Amino acid sequence: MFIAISAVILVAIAIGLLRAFLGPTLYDRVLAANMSGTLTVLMVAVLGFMTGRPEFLDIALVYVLISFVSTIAVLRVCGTGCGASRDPEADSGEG
Amino acid sequence: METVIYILSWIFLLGGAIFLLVGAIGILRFPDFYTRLHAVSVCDTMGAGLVLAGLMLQGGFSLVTVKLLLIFYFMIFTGPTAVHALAQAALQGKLKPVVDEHEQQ
Amino acid sequence: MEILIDTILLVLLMITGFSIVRMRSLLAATMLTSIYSLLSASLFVVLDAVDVALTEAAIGAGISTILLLATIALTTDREKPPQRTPMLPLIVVIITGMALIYGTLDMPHFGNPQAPVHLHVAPAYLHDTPGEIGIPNVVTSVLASYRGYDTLGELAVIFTAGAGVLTLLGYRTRGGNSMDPGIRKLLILRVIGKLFFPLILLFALYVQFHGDYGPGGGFQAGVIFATGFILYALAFGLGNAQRLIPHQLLRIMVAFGMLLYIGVGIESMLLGGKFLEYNVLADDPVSGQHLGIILIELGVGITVASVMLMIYYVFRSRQPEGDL
Amino acid sequence: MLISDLPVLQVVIPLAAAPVCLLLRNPRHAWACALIASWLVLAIALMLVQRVHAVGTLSYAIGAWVAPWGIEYRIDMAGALMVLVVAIIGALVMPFARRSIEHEILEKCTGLFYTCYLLCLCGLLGMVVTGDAFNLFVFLEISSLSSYVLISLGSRRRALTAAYQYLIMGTIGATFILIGVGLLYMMTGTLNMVDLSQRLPEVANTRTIMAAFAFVTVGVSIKLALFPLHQWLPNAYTDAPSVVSAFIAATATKVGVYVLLRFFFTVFGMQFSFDAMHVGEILMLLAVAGILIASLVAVFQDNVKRMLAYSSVAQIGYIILGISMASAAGVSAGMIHLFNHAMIKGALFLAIGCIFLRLGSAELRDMHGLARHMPWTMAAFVAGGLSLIGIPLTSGFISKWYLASAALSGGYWPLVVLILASSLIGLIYMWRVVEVAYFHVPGTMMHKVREAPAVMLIPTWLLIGINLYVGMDASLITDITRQGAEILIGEALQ
Repeated sequence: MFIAISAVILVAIAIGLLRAFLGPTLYDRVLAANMSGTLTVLMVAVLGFMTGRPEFLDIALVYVLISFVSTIAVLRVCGTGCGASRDPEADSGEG
Repeated sequence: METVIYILSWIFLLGGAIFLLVGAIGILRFPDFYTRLHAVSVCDTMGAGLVLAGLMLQGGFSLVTVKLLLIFYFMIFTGPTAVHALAQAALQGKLKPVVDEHEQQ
Repeated sequence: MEILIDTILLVLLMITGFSIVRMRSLLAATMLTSIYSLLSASLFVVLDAVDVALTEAAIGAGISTILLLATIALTTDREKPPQRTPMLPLIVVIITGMALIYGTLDMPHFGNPQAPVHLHVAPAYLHDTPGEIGIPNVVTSVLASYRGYDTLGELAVIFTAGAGVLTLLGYRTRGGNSMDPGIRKLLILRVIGKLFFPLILLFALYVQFHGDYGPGGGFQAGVIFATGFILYALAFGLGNAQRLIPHQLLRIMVAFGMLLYIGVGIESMLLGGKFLEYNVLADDPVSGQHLGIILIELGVGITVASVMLMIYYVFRSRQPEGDL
Repeated sequence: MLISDLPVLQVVIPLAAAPVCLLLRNPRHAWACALIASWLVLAIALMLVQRVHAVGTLSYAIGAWVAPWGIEYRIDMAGALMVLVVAIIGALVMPFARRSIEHEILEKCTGLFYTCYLLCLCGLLGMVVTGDAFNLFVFLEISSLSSYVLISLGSRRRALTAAYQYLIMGTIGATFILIGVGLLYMMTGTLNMVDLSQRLPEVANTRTIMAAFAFVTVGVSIKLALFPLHQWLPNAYTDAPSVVSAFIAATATKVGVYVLLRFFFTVFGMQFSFDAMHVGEILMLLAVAGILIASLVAVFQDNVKRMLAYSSVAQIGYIILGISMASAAGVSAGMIHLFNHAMIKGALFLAIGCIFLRLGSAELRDMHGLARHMPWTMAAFVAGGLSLIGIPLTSGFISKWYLASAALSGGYWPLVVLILASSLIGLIYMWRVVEVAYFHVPGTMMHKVREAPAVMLIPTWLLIGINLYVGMDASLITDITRQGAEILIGEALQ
């Protein structure tokens, strides 16, 4: 059963990745990264139960805190300054 | 009683998984950034909450559950804050929402 | 079944890697790098390498993303298109890749208990740690005691990086604006920042001192500490963060952590042991080991935290506008 | 604490002095701290050589964990010689550094400069004395990172590009070494070099070990600037501050060569490296190409530092040539040249440092008639140049003599011709400097130029003195290298 749950989470991560690749704006990518962070936290928690090693939860805790700070960092360091308001086409990444 | 908790935990876990999947599909299919924010919120709140609740039931009364609670507690603060900050930055960055043509008139 | 998850994660990693290469927008590439570390950290979890996963999570997804962003903020976020097709690097990469694959052909199979790695040094570590070091986490006992000198070397690498950044970029003191207008708008962020700042520090302390029992230790704790202060700087402005921890103090702490580590080594020499022989630090060897490990982990934590924060300060202090 | 702890103190003293330097606000104090540390290192190095001579190979288990469980420091005669090379250069460069650095580097960076210098010294020493493959990588990282910073401090902006180039190449090299060490660990389960050498023969025929060998060899070759991988070196040496050029040119590549020796002979064993992998032939080919091409390129350089840098690539070719013969005589000749070349290049770059202090340039066109205004500096340069060419009574002659005789006894007589020919090329590029400095009429700007201060001349001349001493009485150095080579080859034969 845990396998099924982690498979679902993996699929969700994959979809999130797809959004991160597609963009089109930076915000979409940040959003996708943020969601992948959340999903990874859940994934690690589920995996901890699956393998019977609940100390994995420490890692999940680190993730929650760290990925929050890095999301904020994106927005505060680069959010309004560089390249955020760019034309969606130019930012699509497939240059 | 144990069986009830057990079944309940799996219902929570499955429910959470469904919400996660729905959120993921949403972030892929929704037309623009502002609508996608909603999809992520589904993951962050219901999805994560249910999965964590399911795990908590599995863990019983132990340090594990405390840690899961902590994770949940952090998530319900960080998720919305991050999304809020993101939306605000997008607004400041002059990202226009996609609006229905009828309303524009 | 775990093999399946491994494979999916590896495939996702590969796709992410390729798209990082394809990206022209450096900000987007940075976001993908962050996802990349999240994925690889999950992979480490599946592979049961908990300490590595914790490190990857703290460093890859956290501090290195932040430092990359700070770099981008100072420079530009567009990669210049290459002038010509980079044939030579491509060939080098292909040859390297082929050599790596060639090297794997005779490797022992994944998870094979008869692999040499599991037969020589590692079993001794597993077997002797309870008696000689007396702590449950063998990873920590290897890193901090059996191969503690390598850890000192790694700390010196980080110290060198900090000194290097300081030398090259220099530190600029900024005018005393307490809070720029951009921050005033982020009320929610400030409230959450205030709430989370102590929690992150608390958690860093937990990781620091729990390293003997579970995943963690000085490196990870140091990075989490630094992340906490960076959150503070993000929410309340660089000026306020520098009022909390001045640059001068950081400089002293960077040196102090290193000296603490080396000092433990010298002290054990003065007490008649070898360099970094913690056994002589207390009356009985095991508590000597405990004391030694706690002290050197503290040294590691202090230096890593202050180097990371110092690098962040140095980068951000060069930012032209007041928007910090 | 003292005598038995020397091997580790050697490395720990500069490592501990580095953070102290960071704390000192006054650049003078930082300089004093670095000076004391590097002189202590020299004292320890001399004691180590003496001890190794007396009792044979030293082994020091750090943390009292016996190898292979812990990290071992291991110093044999070859290692002791390398320690001595690094320590001599380190100790002589420091008194020189103060004036030169005050002139070339911004004042606010001076204290940090000494921090990075100490770290680089520590890294290089650590690479030499360690008996552990992973520990070697760690110290390689310390020395590389700090040398990138040191190079980038050069007064011209181009120094940044040079350092960046070096950083990219160096990182690739370090990664390759790490991959190689990882593969070795994968197949043997150990990281200790002696232990590796005992466990490798069992698995020597696997493709994994061959890949490991290739990765380590290429990685180290980048670090030591073997001929086609030397691109980073000329820019780095040219644009770095003078002191850094002298220090790094004399030590970093030499330590790289020593690491290569360690891996070939101690870890993989001569049989595997030279018979199974045929690395001798490849190295010889590259060495010959490097000697010829780099010497020729050096002739056409107008910047003296760049000229010396290309000459370094050629000289590394000589060292590798000796090693590639895979005989005791060859390896010993290579090590003699390693020592001599470190001293020569150190002296030459220090002389250029003196010139740079007074002229603010190392371009040939600015040096017209320089010898009249800076006689001692130019005399040192000429003496070093003669040694580089290999005129009798200089150390360069000794190393070429041994190299040629090793080639003859190995049956490689065309190599003797090559050595002679490249010495002639060396004569040409050295002559260009001599001609300009001695026989051209001084320019109008020359009147202001004075002789370099004594604190800078004395270290330069001390190095020249070592050269001349070795040229006249080489028995000490040949004795040491013979012992060193015998240990290396002997270990390989077991």
